[in-house]
Amino acid sequence: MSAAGTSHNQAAANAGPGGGLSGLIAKRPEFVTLVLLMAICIAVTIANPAFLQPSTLIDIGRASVVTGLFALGVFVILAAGGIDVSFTAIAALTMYSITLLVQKYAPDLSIVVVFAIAIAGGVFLGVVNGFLVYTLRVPSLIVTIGTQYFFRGGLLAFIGTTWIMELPGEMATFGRLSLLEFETANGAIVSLPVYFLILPVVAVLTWWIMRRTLMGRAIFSLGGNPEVTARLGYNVKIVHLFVFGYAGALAGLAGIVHITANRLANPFDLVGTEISVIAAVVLGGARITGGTGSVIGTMLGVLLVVVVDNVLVMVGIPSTWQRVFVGAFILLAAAFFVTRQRKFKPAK
Amino acid sequence: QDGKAITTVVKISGIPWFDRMETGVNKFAEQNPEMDIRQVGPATADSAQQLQIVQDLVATGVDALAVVPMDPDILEGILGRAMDRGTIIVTHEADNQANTHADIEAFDNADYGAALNERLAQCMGGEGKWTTFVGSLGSRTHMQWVGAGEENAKKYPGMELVDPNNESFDDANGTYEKAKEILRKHPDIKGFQTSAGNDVLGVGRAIEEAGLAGKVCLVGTGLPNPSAAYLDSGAITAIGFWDPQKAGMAMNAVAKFMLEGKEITDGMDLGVEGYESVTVKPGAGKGLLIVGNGMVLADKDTYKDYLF
Amino acid sequence: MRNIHKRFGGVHALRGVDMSLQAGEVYHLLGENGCGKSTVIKIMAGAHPPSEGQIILDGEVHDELTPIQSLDFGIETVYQDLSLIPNLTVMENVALGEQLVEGHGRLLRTLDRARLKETATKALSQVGLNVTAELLSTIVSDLPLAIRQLVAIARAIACEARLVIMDEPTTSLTRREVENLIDVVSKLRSRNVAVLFVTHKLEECYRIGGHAIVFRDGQCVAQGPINNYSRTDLAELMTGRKISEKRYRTGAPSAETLMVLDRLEVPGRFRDVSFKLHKGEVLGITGLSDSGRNELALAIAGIKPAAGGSISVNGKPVRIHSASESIDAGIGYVPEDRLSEGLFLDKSIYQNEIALILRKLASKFGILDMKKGKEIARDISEKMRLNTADIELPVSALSGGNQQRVLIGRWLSIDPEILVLHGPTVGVDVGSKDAIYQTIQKMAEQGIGLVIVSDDLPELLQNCDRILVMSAGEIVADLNGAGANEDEIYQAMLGSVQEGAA
Amino acid sequence: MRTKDGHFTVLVALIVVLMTAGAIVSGGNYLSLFNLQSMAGQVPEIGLLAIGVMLAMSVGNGGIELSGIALANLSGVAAATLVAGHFSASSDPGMFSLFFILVALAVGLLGGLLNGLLIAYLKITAILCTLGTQMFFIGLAVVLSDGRSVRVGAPGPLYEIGNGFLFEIPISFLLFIAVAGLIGFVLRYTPFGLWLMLNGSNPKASEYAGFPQNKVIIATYTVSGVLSSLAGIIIAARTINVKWDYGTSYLLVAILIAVMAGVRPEGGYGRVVCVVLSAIALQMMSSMLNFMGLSNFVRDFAWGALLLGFLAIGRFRLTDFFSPQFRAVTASVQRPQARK
Ligand SMILES: Nc1ncnc2c1ncn2[C@@H]1O[C@H](COP(=O)(O)OP(=O)(O)OP(=O)(O)O)[C@@H](O)[C@H]1O
Ligand SMILES: Nc1ncnc2c1ncn2[C@@H]1O[C@H](COP(=O)(O)OP(=O)(O)OP(=O)(O)O)[C@@H](O)[C@H]1O
Ligand SMILES: [Mg+2]
Ligand SMILES: [Mg+2]
Repeated sequence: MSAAGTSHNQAAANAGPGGGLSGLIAKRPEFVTLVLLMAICIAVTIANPAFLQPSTLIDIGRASVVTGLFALGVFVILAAGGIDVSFTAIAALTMYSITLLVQKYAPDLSIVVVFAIAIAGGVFLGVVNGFLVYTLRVPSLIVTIGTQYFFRGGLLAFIGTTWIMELPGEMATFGRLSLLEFETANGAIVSLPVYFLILPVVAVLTWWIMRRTLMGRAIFSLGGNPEVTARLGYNVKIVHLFVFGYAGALAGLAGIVHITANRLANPFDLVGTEISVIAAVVLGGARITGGTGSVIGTMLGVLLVVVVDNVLVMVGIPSTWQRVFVGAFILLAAAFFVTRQRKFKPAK
Repeated sequence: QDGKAITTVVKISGIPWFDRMETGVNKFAEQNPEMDIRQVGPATADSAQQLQIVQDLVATGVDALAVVPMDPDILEGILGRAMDRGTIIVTHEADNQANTHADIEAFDNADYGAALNERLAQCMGGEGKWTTFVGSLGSRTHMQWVGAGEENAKKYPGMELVDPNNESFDDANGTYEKAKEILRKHPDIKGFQTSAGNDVLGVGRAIEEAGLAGKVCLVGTGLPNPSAAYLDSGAITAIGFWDPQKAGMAMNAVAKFMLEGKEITDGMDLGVEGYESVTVKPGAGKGLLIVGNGMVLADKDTYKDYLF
Repeated sequence: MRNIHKRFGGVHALRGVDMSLQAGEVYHLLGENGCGKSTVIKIMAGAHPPSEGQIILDGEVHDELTPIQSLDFGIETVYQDLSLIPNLTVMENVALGEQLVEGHGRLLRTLDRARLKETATKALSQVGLNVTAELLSTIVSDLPLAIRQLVAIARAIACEARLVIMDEPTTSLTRREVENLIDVVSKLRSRNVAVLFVTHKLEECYRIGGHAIVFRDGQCVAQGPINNYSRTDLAELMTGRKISEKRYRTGAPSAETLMVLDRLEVPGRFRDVSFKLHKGEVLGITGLSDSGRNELALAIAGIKPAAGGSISVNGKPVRIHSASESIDAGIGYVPEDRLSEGLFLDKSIYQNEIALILRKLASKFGILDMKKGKEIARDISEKMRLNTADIELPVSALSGGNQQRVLIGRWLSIDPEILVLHGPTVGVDVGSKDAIYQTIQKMAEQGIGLVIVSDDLPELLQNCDRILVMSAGEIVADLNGAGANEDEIYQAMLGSVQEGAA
Repeated sequence: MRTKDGHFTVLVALIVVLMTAGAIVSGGNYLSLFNLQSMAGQVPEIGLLAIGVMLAMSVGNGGIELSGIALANLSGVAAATLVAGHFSASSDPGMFSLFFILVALAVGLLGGLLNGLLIAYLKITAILCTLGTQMFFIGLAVVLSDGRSVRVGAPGPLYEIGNGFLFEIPISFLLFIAVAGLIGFVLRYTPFGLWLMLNGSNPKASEYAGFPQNKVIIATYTVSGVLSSLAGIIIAARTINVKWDYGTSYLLVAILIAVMAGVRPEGGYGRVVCVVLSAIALQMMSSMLNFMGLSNFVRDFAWGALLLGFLAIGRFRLTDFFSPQFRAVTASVQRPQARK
């Protein structure tokens, strides 16, 4: 087993028991993710040195944006003890209806305003989620399965199914604005698009909210023990609305990034990728039961998933075998993760 | 045939290809106002859902079904039972379908694959690395096309096929990522032959963004409208297709003939463009295989003749 | 508080409570389990709205309070379950509330981290903890229970409180920590802060002094300086009947040895623990909370198996590496925390009672003999004198005392030779205690060997033949239950701590 | 437990309403024998998967089963490719069918076992584990079949399972009911069943009570795997072919069915009867929408609305209506937090 297998062994070797290190891993599970990530990169480089070129880095960065935005939203919800599978539907619904509206009524709308509307739309749908989760008091997984069907079914049944090939005005050009550009030996141009910047900005914002505001503490607190959180005077309803609203906002944002990058608005897109986003967050060290996780870990988890997705051809795995490898990778990574975590956590 | 009902079941509803087919179905309905003609399809590309729809339709007692199967094999059982019940079954893109009265193909699949490849070879100057994309490994026609393409490429010893049969799942974004990866792995790649309708869009975007439009050749199945921008920029060399509108009409026309008890004969005119003189052969089962002449290859200069 | 009523569905928990609290005074809220003490507290803290009645704060009349209003006014609460956030740090648990209240509950504001640290440090040192950077950044779930309780108290006094409410704050504190707490209380008092205690430990109330408020059945039945009431008076007021403070243990153990522990060890927790348990003996084990007594109990129960040493039952060595091996060896274990470790709350009494004997109830085809199971469950319910005969009722519908009886009753189903009871009456009122003690004695008479792990010294003295005192992971004293007294035990518990430290 | 009979009643009522509405909408065609048979023939595969989901949810520990349909397809594909090499479906239908079924069940058993082992011993969260095995199973099926659909053919006995009738009832449906009954029986009348539910209700208490927790979890996922392979066999028999990507939409639908059946997602409660009824109701609704010629997108929309509606009903009125006393008690009882 090439990619997954080696990474496992190597990571195990790197993270071998050692006084200071074990403490670090117990406290910062994202360290494991980092080790895994590096191990994979090393293994792939050995298998195919062509991996080591600046364009790889840029492509991976570019491919991480949408997943990364989703993942940050999921991370916030996971931290609060919930889970969300409707964010892709929110993204699809907002991006498509906004494109329709812009195309029809304001084709020259500035991209900044488009983003603002998308975020507002995402917040609205997210708040619907949050409201339902709070008032129905059922696990958010179930509620969001329901809203996923609801939002996506509504989109396709009542709003439209046709692709929009010609994005209006700035939406069309924004995706092509590049931050830096260079030419490779064979004359191909590699460019880092401007929309890439959105991810680090949002990541820092999320980090700030989670670590530096009272809301952030309330979110973790809710994930740790909801009843107590309510009793201590935190407005649990607001926290619910906030986390789902925030995830919705990021989903709306991701939706627009997705279409401007893709240069077409396809209402069928995105839905179906939610589980791998959740996997990325969990591989980044957040427990699915809530109350833990970090922004750094989430970003590393996203990179891990994106890298694995992007090196299969590089390593030369035939397409028939690719799913076996991804599946085995998830299992090995998860197993590795759990055993590491357990080993370094002193028995309580 | 007063009030007879023909329902067309497509692979998935809402996508441009089958929306275009629906225009054909609607046109046919206009031409035959006395009949109950409509088109339905599953919400996701899932053969189980299509199976369920067909099953329910058979139960409603529809007179004829025109089906574009996701997976012909999966539908064999229910189509067989429908035929037992006296329902007329016409299929499309399923030349291996046993339980059908007639399968209609726009063209011969091998010819089509070879034609795409020939166009690619011509662009590549018969030389260099090339690769192929299919919607999924299970898609029979796609595999036939790339198979015929490979066969055709043997004529050019300078052409080297690398990492073949990449699965695109008809998802432009995923195809884009994959194409980027291939461009990175094989910086000297010269050609792409693609199969699913969205593949040209994903690969075309990757080529264009890399500034390789016109330097790397891309020939594949695609629709004129969505591909227009890339054809203009040179990122797509040429697209091949058949008009689903015509295919939809042809299916309904055959179904109507059969409901009327008319026989379909070799060289017959179905009254639909591209199907004026169809070849009729025995099919995979007891039914007929009807092959039209609907292949279209279009490039930068010609695509404007087929805007849909 | 004026004429407060509270109804939960069909339960009328409070039936017209009137009480008033003055600044700078200490109050003890006393009463049986389920008489409404916690409910009153929750109403004051704004966790529940009252169904009827008014709350008057500084002359201002409220129909109900929100948590923020209550905190704003300066009412701070240490809840029975501590109400700490398990995944946040000690510092955050202690000091976040201050900033929350300051913003009147507004969450969208940045943290003042310097203040956070300052406040936490101050409050934690007040409750007698040695404040280090490490303690401040420790996640609460990694702390032992006793320290968590102190942290919870620190949280309550971190803000400028005017009324501090403590709902059974000493259940897991040892004597030394209790002394400290009493200190804290007098400091609070000197700052003109009112303190409201809820506790079942009368002896502490007397030591602290102040006023007693006695509840029975959701009503306030007495109010006045605590020293005006004797223990028997209070018990009578609470239960409405007479309870004597007799020694329950009357029988004597048989000479037959039942279980032998030989040099049992869990590294870092306890070592070299050896003792014998006779048939029909009631053996008490006590010690400070970090003395290793809890781990010893868990090791015997197979939940955190011992790493060294051996256990033998009836002369035969047994291997105990899991709870089921312990059960197979005839050892039962009633855990300390009945809700989270013992009961299947949403399941019926029947299913709870037969949980241990499912394998035995199965025929050779693997099918359960439901009739027999129900018989057994009914039998147990009767023996344990549950207040309902309906064994299909979910356990969550039972009162606390009855739940505890279900849990203890479960062990009757396997006819255990040895029963380890971990804190059998934690948070149980005088009335229920009485019932549980009688059950313990009855079991001893039947020849069962009982081990009671507890820090309730009167409980041990009333029930045990022998009392082992643990300290720093070792048994430091083996006292005769009939002859020993509390002071002697404390000496043993603390004396060797100093030795160990030296 | 009698206490939750509310769900049962609601589901039965829903089915009756659907029957009536269907009859009205279709002018009787909906209640024709052919359609009833056709609907009954469609329920088993998804119903079996939903029971698998129910078991995984009920055992607790964040249990969920996402690999069900992947495993179903894998068992079909594996059986078809392996058995076809040894027996011919047309000339030796009996042996072919027998070995097909055996191989498929074995694959399901192994796949379920793999899930169980990973979850019980390696302590991988169920959602992550079954996601990984889902990909892995799909991958294996693709490798085995080269991504193509594999023809099983119509060997007599197997064909009968998928398409035959007994007393005018599809055999697959009877099989489904029998299996559901068996599972229901096991859950109620065997130690395993009680262990499973009690473990879901409070895992910590289960540990303290000495339950063979790991074995119960492994057995649960194994049973769930076997149910998947049964679904795979029925799919193969009904469609005469197997393919790795059949029924991708079943993943969420199975969860939808379980939730509509009142299975508690945190574990500890679920009734097989309700899952069966819920699967039937969903099938009827979906067929009715097809009868009405509504787009399938409307159906997805309706399902979302339905699920949310069910949750709202459960929360606000109906269960109160059916057993007011129980609600009053439970609404306020907090489930114990497993102490970390
Ligand atoms: N959330 C609730 N829902 C329904 N009934 C409740 C609820 N909380 C408490 N009760 C009931 O109200 C009564 C008073 O309970 P409370 O918790 O105040 O008792 P307590 O005096 O604090 O007992 P303990 O000494 O056991 O802590 C009891 O009958 C209890 O069962
Ligand atoms: N959380 C709760 N929610 C609803 N009802 C409850 C709850 N807890 C208890 N009850 C109901 O309130 C009744 C009285 O409970 P309470 O705790 O007051 O009993 P008790 O008289 O203190 O008995 P015990 O001495 O056994 O604790 C119970 O029998 C039960 O029906
Ligand atoms: Mg209380
Ligand atoms: Mg009580």
